[in-house]
Amino acid sequence: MKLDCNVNIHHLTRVEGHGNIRIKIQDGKLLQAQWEVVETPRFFEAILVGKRWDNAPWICGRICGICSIGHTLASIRAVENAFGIMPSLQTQKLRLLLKHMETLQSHILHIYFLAAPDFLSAGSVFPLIESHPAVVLRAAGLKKLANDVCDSVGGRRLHPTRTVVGGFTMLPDKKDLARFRERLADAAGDLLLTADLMKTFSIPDFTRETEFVSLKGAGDYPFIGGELISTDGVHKKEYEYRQMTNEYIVEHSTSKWSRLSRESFAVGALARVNNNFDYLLPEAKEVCLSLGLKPVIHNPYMNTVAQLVECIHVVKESINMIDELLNSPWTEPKQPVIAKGGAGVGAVEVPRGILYHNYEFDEAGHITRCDCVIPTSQNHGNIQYDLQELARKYAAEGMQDRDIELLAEMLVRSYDPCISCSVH
Amino acid sequence: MDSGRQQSRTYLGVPLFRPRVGFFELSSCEGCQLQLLNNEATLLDFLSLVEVVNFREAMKERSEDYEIAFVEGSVTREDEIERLRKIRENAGILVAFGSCACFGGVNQLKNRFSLDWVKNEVYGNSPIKTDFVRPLEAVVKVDLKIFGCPVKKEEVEKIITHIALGQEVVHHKYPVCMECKANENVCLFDIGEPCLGPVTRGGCDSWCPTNRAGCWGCRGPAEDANLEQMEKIMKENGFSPDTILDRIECFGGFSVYAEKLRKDLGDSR
Amino acid sequence: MENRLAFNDVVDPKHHRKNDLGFFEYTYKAEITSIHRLTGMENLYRIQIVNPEDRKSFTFQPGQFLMLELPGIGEAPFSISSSPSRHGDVELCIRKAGNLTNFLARVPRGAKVGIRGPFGTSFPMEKMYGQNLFLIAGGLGLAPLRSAISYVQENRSHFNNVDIIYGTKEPSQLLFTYQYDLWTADDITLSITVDKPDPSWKGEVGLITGILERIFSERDDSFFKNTYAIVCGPPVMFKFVCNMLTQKDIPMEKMFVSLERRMHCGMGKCCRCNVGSTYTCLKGPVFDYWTVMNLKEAI
Amino acid sequence: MIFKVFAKEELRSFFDTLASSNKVVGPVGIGKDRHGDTLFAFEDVDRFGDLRLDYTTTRLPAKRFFLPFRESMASFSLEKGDWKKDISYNIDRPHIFFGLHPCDINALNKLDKVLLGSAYPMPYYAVKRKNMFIIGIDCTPQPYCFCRSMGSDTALHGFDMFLTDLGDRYFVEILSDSAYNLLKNIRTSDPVEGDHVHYMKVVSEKTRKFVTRVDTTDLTKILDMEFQSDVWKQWGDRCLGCGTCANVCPTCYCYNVDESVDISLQRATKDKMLYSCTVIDFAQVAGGHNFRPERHSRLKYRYYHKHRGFVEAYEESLCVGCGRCGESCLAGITVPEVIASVRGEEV
Ligand SMILES: Cc1cc2nc3c(=O)[nH]c(=O)nc-3n(C[C@H](O)[C@H](O)[C@H](O)COP(=O)(O)OP(=O)(O)OC[C@H]3O[C@@H](n4cnc5c(N)ncnc54)[C@H](O)[C@@H]3O)c2cc1C
Ligand code: SF4
Ligand code: SF4
Ligand code: SF4
Repeated sequence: MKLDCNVNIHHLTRVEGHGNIRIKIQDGKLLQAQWEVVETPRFFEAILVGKRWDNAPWICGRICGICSIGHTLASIRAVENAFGIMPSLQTQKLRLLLKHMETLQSHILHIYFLAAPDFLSAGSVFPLIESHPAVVLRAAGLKKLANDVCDSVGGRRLHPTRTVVGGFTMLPDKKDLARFRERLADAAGDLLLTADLMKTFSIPDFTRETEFVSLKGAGDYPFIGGELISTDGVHKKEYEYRQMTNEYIVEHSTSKWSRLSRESFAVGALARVNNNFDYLLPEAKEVCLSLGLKPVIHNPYMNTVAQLVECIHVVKESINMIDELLNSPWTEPKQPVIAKGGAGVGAVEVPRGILYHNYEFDEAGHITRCDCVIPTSQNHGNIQYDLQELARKYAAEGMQDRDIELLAEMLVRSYDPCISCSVH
Repeated sequence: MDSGRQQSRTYLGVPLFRPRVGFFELSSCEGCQLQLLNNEATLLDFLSLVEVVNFREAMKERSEDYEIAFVEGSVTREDEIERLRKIRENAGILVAFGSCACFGGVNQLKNRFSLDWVKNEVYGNSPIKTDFVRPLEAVVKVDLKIFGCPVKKEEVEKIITHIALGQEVVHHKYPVCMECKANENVCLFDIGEPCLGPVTRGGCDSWCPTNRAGCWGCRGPAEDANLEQMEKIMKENGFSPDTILDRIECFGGFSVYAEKLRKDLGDSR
Repeated sequence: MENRLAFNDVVDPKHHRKNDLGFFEYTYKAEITSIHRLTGMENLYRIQIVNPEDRKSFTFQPGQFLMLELPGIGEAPFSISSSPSRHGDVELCIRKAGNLTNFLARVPRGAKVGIRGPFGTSFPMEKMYGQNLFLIAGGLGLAPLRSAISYVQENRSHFNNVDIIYGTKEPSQLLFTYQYDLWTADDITLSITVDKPDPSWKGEVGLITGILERIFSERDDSFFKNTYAIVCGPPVMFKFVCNMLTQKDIPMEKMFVSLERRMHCGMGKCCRCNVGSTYTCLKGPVFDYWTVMNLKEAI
Repeated sequence: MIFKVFAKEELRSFFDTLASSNKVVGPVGIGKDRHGDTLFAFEDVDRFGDLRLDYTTTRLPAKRFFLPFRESMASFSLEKGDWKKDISYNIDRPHIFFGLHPCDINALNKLDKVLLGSAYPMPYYAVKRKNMFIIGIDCTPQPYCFCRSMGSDTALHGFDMFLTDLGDRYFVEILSDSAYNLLKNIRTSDPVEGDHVHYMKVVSEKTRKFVTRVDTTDLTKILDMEFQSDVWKQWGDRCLGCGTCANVCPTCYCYNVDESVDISLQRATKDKMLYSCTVIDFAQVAGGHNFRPERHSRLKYRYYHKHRGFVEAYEESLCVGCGRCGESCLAGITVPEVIASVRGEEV
């Protein structure tokens, strides 16, 4: 029986941002299992103070390079909620379509470029170009499709330009939408192939009882706004998000942590599937079950599987929405905005989990306070406790350092953390 | 630009370089790096021009043996200075990648407050380390800047091709308006929206105005930018002083003028 | 009734040179047959048009320029530096100055380049028959002048007294040093000066105007009645030189200078070469000095 | 010249005849500006109802159809050190321009002088120009128009047919054989004396509506005399060097050429982009020397080229007085004001 273990990873790779993993076991006793976030804070919440409302979506989108669309939409929602603006149905659909395509591109990026190399014994996607060309091409194709739609609807795949408070500056070309519809239909096939590939992955068998937090479905699988729930039975309104997140500061992390009913909770694709399985479209449900994801599942590694399920859901739902958009004439892209004092919260399910933006405004529409709670920061605690459990379990089983190291890395990656975003 | 090992391919008989490149990030959203992974259609061509040896966001292997370092993000904390200096030592060519690296980006908006206030606003009285935000060139020598928040992948590809061919990289000197007109857009001032296109360096193909969103100057000033006149125009078009200031100071490219504007406004925000 | 308008093809781009229109982008493919390093900054390229037919028909006059293109790298104007009697096989003396020229400096012998042209006005050599000639160059100005020098050498009997006056900043920048003996062998006087001598420099030191003063003092006034001058070099230089020549009552119309401006087409379209509003590529690059004096912003 | 008149409703069927087998370009509304006025542009038009023949001035000229802002001049395929140059003039069928104002037709006539008439005609332009079927239409003078001062308020040639609105009928001048033949598709009649009177009344009413004037008397000389004038400096202080004036100008044709190698290294392109003389590096050459480093020297050059150099070469100015540059200039620099100030008049 092996009694010592030492894992020390400085700046974990294939994740967004800077984090370290430290595991130390001596004589079979866990001395340390630490998920350390060393990312530099950028102080977005302070930066925004004094800025006029229209700066918020523009600047806040820059919190994150991967889910800039989600941040922009959460920011817009917070402002609109503060000003009492109700987006038009057309705006809602276009926003959701944009959101879905970000989800698709981000999940595909994670599944293929960040997670898959571990299952295919590669250091990155680059060697896979030669060893698994079809797989890489498929991933690139799916990602490109998602990005192309984002360009067309949001103006830009990264840091969108058309999304503003009140609606859109400009509408996509319907001819483009019709073409995307065809490509999305093809993509559905590629996603089934992805499911086949995923069935060949040996996903570590590891579970730890967890509380899962997400938006609450009401008719649809939820993405933008609504009420908040947890698997432990907590149920809150959007504006009560603080009672859902309970942020606190820990010493070894520049990101804040969160907790709810227990010492930690999880958000993300797995949380959403666990909480809202019933609202998945039938095609997605089917794949979900075929991949062994039958809620509630407490294996964090299954998050990657849940992401694939969501890909299928968003592709299907996008096709439906495009059909609806194509069948009705365009209306005004944007409604007038009248600033006023007050506060607003915007909760949006971004790829890595639920995201909250909250602003307070003075009468002239200048921001006086700002708070953003990022999914990855809500997950940090859970990652930490998972890591402890993992180290303890596998060390006890006498696993080699190198294998523990890989499993630890994979564990963190499975949360698809967005670290710089969590520190912001 | 003279670096990199030669590769077997040639262009018009001239041997090409296939430089070993590394991607690094300081304080940033990592979006500029992501733009590279967003090059789905040309990723393979891209990879045949350079050998990526360090790219934390995408690969596990890392090597300190690289000729070109693309550094994203701005310097906001002590330890980043050291990292940056290390990278500078290793790299033949250091590229400031994106507006955060070139000018400080949105991060530098922090500099309008005291550090104590900023820390307290976000972390209360818990200890946290941070410094005033600086662009790379405030700390090390920068050989090449790639502007934009985010960088434009077409532009990055062009630059990479230039580097492989050993050609010097020259930026457009003209402002965004040139490309905006070439794209036949309706001028935003005509529809009552503010825009910094007349003073901002072109090369983004008027990314924002083409999407009917006014330019915020993320690429910094065009050569010979007439900021005094820009300010007048904004006023004449009925935009409040803070609208002008918000845009001019957003990405840090116009920092000197932004400071003047802020003083003129007597603004203590 | 057929209401579809017929398409008028002005010229099928596949068959260039069919008429004026096809000439516009017509590019001769040419091979770099030799590269000769003249100084650290300048190389002499010998370029031969690949197609023998085209080689025959490509004729030019001293002072004219062509557009040299490296596909994907760029295109730029260069004066033809060789004798007009050798058409289709030209020499260009090119300084490393930017994008195209730096790349060209790395291109090996045998590489294929594109050339368009020749374009522009030339030195009116035949007008100068029976006259004395001042051929004056500063720095890279010797490149276009060399074509005129070759012409004079080949038609030596048509010209009276011929002076070449040439100056550069430093001795290391002197171009075509290996040809000086050949020039003087044809009964041409060659005076060379440098601004900053190095220890090995034995020749004259100072500006070109200094040499001119010396020469002026050696000639009597009647000499200048029958004298033409070609002056190539930077504007400051030809301004001073031409002013000196006017003091000897040489009419401004008998002095020729070559102007340099930015150019993209060589055919009076892109407007980049305009001086005042005169196209350097069409009305120039060779102008008589009177015309230059009348152009706003020429000097 | 042959004249005809036809009832207004006929125009629709004339349009339909043309549009059924040809590509039609015409003025359409593309939205409202901040004052609620319609913004116009030349676009491809499929339906007669989309045409706005009552348009004022389009923000941009129809340049894109004959002098595109960006155009590929040639492409190269590279292989084993050798290369092949492929040239395309980028058009394969005629365009019908439905409703060009006289200023824009005159602009084409002026462009023809440089781009078709000189020693080296430009095929990229020529092939598009020779495949334009132009239906001119009369306009209503706007406050910023000074075409009358530039002699461009009427078009004498450069179109196939020209329409004047006589209320219930159109008066049409027919200049080309193809226009004559196409008009056989609709009912037209020969104008009677009353039509001529009506036509002349419409024309003189239009003429009375011009409010802005530019004094071009001796302008070439005055420009030369005032080359060093301080007024240039004052305008230069305002100019943004943004290039918009040239880009929106129907007669500006200057360009830049850029070659680039594709990332695959197997293809390369030579592209042309319309450039503007007010842009900083317009006259900059290798090594960094700039022949016009200051904004005022570049702005001045723009006036010299249009109102002096071109006059010298072609006895007319390279400005049709459409007023677009002044309307689009954010700094409010307008031709009438600049010229007046150079003439020493109070502005
Ligand atoms: C009539 C004429 C004759 C010339 N003869 C010679 C000669 O014999 N030898 C020589 O070394 N140089 C000559 N030059 C200058 C030469 O054209 C420039 O050095 C060259 O254009 C630099 O190109 P580049 O791409 O290396 O530089 P960059 O600065 O990278 O230029 C980019 C582009 O700008 C344009 N450009 C830049 N500088 C000039 C310039 N000075 N003139 C015209 N276009 C320019 C070109 O289109 C060029 O492709 C001549 C110029 C002219 C106008
Ligand atoms: S929208 Fe902006 S970039 Fe475009 S022309 Fe107007 S001011 Fe210039
Ligand atoms: S338009 Fe302005 S803000 Fe937008 S990408 Fe270009 S430079 Fe940046
Ligand atoms: S005159 Fe006006 S439109 Fe023209 S470059 Fe100057 S500011 Fe721009």
